[in-house]
Amino acid sequence: MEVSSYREDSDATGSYRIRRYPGLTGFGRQRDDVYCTSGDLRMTQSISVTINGKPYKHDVEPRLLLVHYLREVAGLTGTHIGCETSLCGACTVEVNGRAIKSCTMFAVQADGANILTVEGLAEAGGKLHRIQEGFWNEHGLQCGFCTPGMLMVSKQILDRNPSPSEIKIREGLDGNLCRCTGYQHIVKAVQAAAKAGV
Amino acid sequence: MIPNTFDYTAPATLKNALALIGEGGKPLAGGMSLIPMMKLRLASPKHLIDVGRIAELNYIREQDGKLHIGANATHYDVESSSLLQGKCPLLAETAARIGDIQVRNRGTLGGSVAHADPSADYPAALQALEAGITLMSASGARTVPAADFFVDTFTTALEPGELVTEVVVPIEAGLTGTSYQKFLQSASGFAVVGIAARVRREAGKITLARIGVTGVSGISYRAIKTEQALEGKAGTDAEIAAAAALVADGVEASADLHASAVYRLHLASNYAARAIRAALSRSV
Amino acid sequence: MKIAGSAQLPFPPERTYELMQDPTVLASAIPGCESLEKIGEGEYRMKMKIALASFSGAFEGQVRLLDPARPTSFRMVVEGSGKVGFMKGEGVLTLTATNGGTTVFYDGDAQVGGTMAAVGQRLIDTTARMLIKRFFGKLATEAY
Amino acid sequence: MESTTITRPEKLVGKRIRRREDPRMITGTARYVDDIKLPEMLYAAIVRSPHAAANIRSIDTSKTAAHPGVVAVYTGKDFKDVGGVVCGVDLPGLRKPHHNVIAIDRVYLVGHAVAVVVAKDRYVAADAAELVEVDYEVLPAVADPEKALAPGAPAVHPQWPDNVAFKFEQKGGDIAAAFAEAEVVCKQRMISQRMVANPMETRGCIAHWHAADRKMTFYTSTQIPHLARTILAGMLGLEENRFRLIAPDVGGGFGCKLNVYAEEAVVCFVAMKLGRPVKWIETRRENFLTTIQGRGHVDYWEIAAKRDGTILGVKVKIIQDLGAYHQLLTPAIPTLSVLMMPGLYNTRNIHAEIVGVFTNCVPTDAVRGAGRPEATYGIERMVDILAAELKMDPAEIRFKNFVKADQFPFATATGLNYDSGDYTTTFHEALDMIGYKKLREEQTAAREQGRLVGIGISTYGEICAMGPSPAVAAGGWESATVKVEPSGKVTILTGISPHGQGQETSFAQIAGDELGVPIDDVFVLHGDTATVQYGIGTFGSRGTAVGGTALYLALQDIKEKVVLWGSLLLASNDVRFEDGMCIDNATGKSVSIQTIAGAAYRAMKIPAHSEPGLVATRFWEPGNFTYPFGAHIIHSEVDPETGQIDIKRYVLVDDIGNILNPMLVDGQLHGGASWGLGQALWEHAIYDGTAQLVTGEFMDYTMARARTMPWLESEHTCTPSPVNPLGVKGVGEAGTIGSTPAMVNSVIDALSPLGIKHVDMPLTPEKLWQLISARQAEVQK
Repeated sequence: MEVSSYREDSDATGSYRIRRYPGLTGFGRQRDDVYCTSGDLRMTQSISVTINGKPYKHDVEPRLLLVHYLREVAGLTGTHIGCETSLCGACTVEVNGRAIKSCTMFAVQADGANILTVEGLAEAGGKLHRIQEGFWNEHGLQCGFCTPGMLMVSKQILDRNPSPSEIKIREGLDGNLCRCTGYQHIVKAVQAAAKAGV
Repeated sequence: MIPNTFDYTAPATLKNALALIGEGGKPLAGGMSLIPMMKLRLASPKHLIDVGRIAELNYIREQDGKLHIGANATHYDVESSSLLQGKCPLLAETAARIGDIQVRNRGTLGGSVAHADPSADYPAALQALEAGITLMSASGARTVPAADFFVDTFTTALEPGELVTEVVVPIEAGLTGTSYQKFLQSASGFAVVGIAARVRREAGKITLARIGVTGVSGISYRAIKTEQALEGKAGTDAEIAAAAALVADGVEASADLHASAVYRLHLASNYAARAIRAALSRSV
Repeated sequence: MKIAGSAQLPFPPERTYELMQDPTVLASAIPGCESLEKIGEGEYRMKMKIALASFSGAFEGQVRLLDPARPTSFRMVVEGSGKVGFMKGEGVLTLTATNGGTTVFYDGDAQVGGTMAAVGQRLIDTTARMLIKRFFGKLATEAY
Repeated sequence: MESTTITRPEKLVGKRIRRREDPRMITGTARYVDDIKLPEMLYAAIVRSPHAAANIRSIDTSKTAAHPGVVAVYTGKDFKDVGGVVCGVDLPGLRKPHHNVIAIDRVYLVGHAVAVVVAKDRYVAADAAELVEVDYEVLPAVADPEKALAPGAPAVHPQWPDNVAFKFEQKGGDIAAAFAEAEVVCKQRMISQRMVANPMETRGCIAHWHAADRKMTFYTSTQIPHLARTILAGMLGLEENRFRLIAPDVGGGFGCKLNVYAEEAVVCFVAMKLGRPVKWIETRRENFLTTIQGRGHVDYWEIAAKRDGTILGVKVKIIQDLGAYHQLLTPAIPTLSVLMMPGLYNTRNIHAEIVGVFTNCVPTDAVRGAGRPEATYGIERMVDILAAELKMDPAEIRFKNFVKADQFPFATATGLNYDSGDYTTTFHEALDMIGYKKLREEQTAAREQGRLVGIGISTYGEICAMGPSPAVAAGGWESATVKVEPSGKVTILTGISPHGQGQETSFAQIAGDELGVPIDDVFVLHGDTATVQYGIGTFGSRGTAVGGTALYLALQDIKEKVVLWGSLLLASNDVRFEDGMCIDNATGKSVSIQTIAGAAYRAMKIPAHSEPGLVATRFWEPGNFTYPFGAHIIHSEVDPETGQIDIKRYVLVDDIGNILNPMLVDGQLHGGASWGLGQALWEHAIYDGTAQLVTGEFMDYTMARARTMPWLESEHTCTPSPVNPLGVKGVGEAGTIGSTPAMVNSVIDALSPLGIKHVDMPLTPEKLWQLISARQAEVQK
């Protein structure tokens, strides 16, 4: 399909807070790479976010899910998608300090937000976060697919409660599914991270 | 799972939001119910009005002897509010039982209330607390008691153009005990039944009983018969059991693969007894 | 999924039966029914749009009224399909005179397939009940 | 020459060494299929049938084709040149329906593909897929395998109205005599309900066609890269040697990625037609509807015994729900149940029948345990039922019937040859851990208070390390290449395809020890058919036991070569290789493997009868399966008011032979236990009467969560396997197999004072509450 047809469509619309399509070209992106391009409505909105301390600015369609923004537009594929019903937690990231499921949030809702993904957990020099160390030392992962979400929610658990009981850890992990570990080593990983934080 | 296209506006003021909602825009709060429906394309609103950026709706405060909770308060805000933990522990306790950390971080009181999911947790507490729900539109505001707000499955007293802006909870004068007891649906964590009890026992007699019920049928409700059976009683185990047995009297219980109607009804009375006992133990 | 229950209508069975066979009445009572077009004896083509909370779905399908035993019972089949999936409800309705009115007992099965089935079983039961309730509620008022 | 001081490095094998695959996974830099983005890539979405059985009257794709951003839309008839989905199993009389990659005129299950839409991105693909209009004539469907066998049932495949795909019978010993001699016979119908593998990463693939070279590069989330390559190349009529298949990081398999699926061929075909890379990622909903499921048994068991508890014979009739088609191994799975049916018991007389039944459901196939959990559940329940009938302690009856330690190797009535074991010792250890005697006393006291307390035992065995080639559909050997590079760094190419099991670590441990190099000098590669010699893959608890053995043997070959080169460099005929050094036994002079590697590639001089380089490849054919075993004991209490189960303690002692890395072993056991408990308590793929899957999302399908898993107290005994030089047995499925019967036996034990003898899984609170309240009502009468 031709790029020009987008323009015609978008020229025909234009309403409150809707910006036109060509905004994406300013970011060195090919038209073909433009994500979330429905055929009939060419409405995009400009968003600016900080991800792992780095600023990002893009024009996106409102329906673009935050998880797809992170993975497809910002190129940060550490955040995973495991379901579509907000029940597996693989897509968990922090938005303004709160762990959320990025598959259940639109990128436009994150405009202006400070986002932390698994890629931003370690320090700039590569020193791992104590939660990453905990998961590594305690074998808190096998296939690794749920791991980014597990790490992010574990961080939230410990940010709010530096020395949680086993039960509190298990309750805290309630929004995240793992099919490999049986959770015991994840619980131990969080315990180890808690210990390392004291 | 990709949503259909829609227009999106995120007004910064309530006034602008109400104007847009008045024009037929669909309010988007935390999105915990709406976005999954949109991803399945079971919901395809044309114009979403994201109320999440309206700072005016983001508060939990005490005013005129009442607790006022702005619609944008997330479940985590409610759960972790020291004001609520101190003066309305039932609401904080209920919020803590919703979903998981991530859902509580994002989902809001206003959004949950407006959605009126038959298995949502808040309605039980709001019924028991005799809370008021403030609805605003471009043309004004009104406060509706919880008992009148929840009309039917996914159906509330909200008129077109109205937005839930606040929940108002009276602060208890006396020593009241409360408890929320929930039987979880094993896969999704929704309430199969959820019972909120608010009771006051003075001089060995129950002087106030308010029981809110969610999950049992298509709509949350107050179990008036249970309340009446409790009031005036001492609150012995036998009296509690007898009162709890009435918690779903005359109610047509829902049934799905997670719980038959018979089991739901049984759980309702069982959990009502648990909630009443726990609440009474806190009424000191 | 089993669907059984009863509803109270303020007309005698004969009149209730008549109403429930009347396509105009059905068209206004079936929640979301946008058109009902006769295609054969007791067979109608139907377009409906159901909107409930944030859910909305358009369906095209059929309503069939079978096994007429005036004025005590008949069988009703409602089926529709659309982008969000399909639904089919089939049941026997039994009419009994009570207190000057009619109690309609219904007993049948409902199936839902496609994306709709993905929202969770808990919603399907409550929604079905609510739609049935709306149907009878509308029937009671519409028929005057 | 270097100094002769040798400090023996610490051995790596047997140590708790943290995983070498983890750094990429904990930093979000691992690459799963959906993380790969190729230039010009297109996205496919598949249009699927909402009906379980229907004739396709017509398909209208005109709106889809006209939708902006759509590149192509194809229906079944476009795939006439693509071969059908492959079933690798042959059983006498097996009926194999042709399985088109996209349905042409009829659909056989909900989710059956009817069209594929290719568009510039996944959003557009989703928009356009909705616009495909299919006119279906809905037909009656059947989901319950026993109903499918009843006369007049809808025929899944019209050409076979009885819905029977195959019948199979196996006999051992003299079953008639055993039952004639029996003083007691117990019978029980038992269901092992369908369960969904649900790896956290769904399936997905990318096909990249290089037309000028007739070369395909195909990324797919699979457990069997080489087999998938062979099969896909065959389906597509491509040359296998120009078909490069890459399994990148794979987010869990559990058997459901031990298969080759229609979508993989479809995506390849579409990419060839369009000349651009095409990606398809399965949604979770699609995964529920179209990825193979496990179990699906209705079993009729009979056990014959003497009054003293001696088991004389066991019979089972298995009704296997196969689903609508055979996937790669579908019909073979219940035959594994038959092999496993004697459990750990000295029972020489068996009789088994299988009826494989077509239903309008997604095919069943190998899911973690694959046939063995069903059999173990059956025999372990039957032993408990027999003990209850005889009023014997369930521990005592097990001790009485165990194959004894001095009977190994033990030829079973089902034709297996158990390699090694000491069931009594392992079981004793488990009983001691939980304090069995005292616990029984506490149970008696609790029962007097009306409490429903249960102790459930499972002493399970399994068939692992799949397996001797004649017994495995695609061959059961495994391969490894060891390359000592010129710098002395060691590259391992293994034919297995780990996806969580940790062989990038455990294989580096083996190589580090054998070659005396630091573990950091070893790098394990897998999952790319262009780099790795042919291999079979990761399934059936075979990775370490078979793939590790191939590696071990290749390492021995390397060591032999190293000695040849060492002799040359040291100018000695009396050289040994030890801890990374070749040492002249006479002078004590030594040369390191690193120096030797450099010399072997520089090749200034070459040892006699040798050649340059330091590379070895071995393909190893196992002589037997391995037979791990163990004892799981669960102490639980049922709340009579709600039917909820409280797991108070879970003790497991597993014997998997030698252990390379205890941390990895525990991880496998814990994960396995979460599956077995899932089967016992939560998981159930429920189909309604029209073959719609009603638990088709995480909203309705319950799996273990952190909150619902008990703490697992795990210990090990060790009887090394004589089958392979590592002495390992395999651990991927042990937890799954051992846990289910322990859980169910525990709950039935708890309910036994009410006269309840069996409850079918999953043991949901409502099911238990209904039973408890019914019995209590009877007692009151």
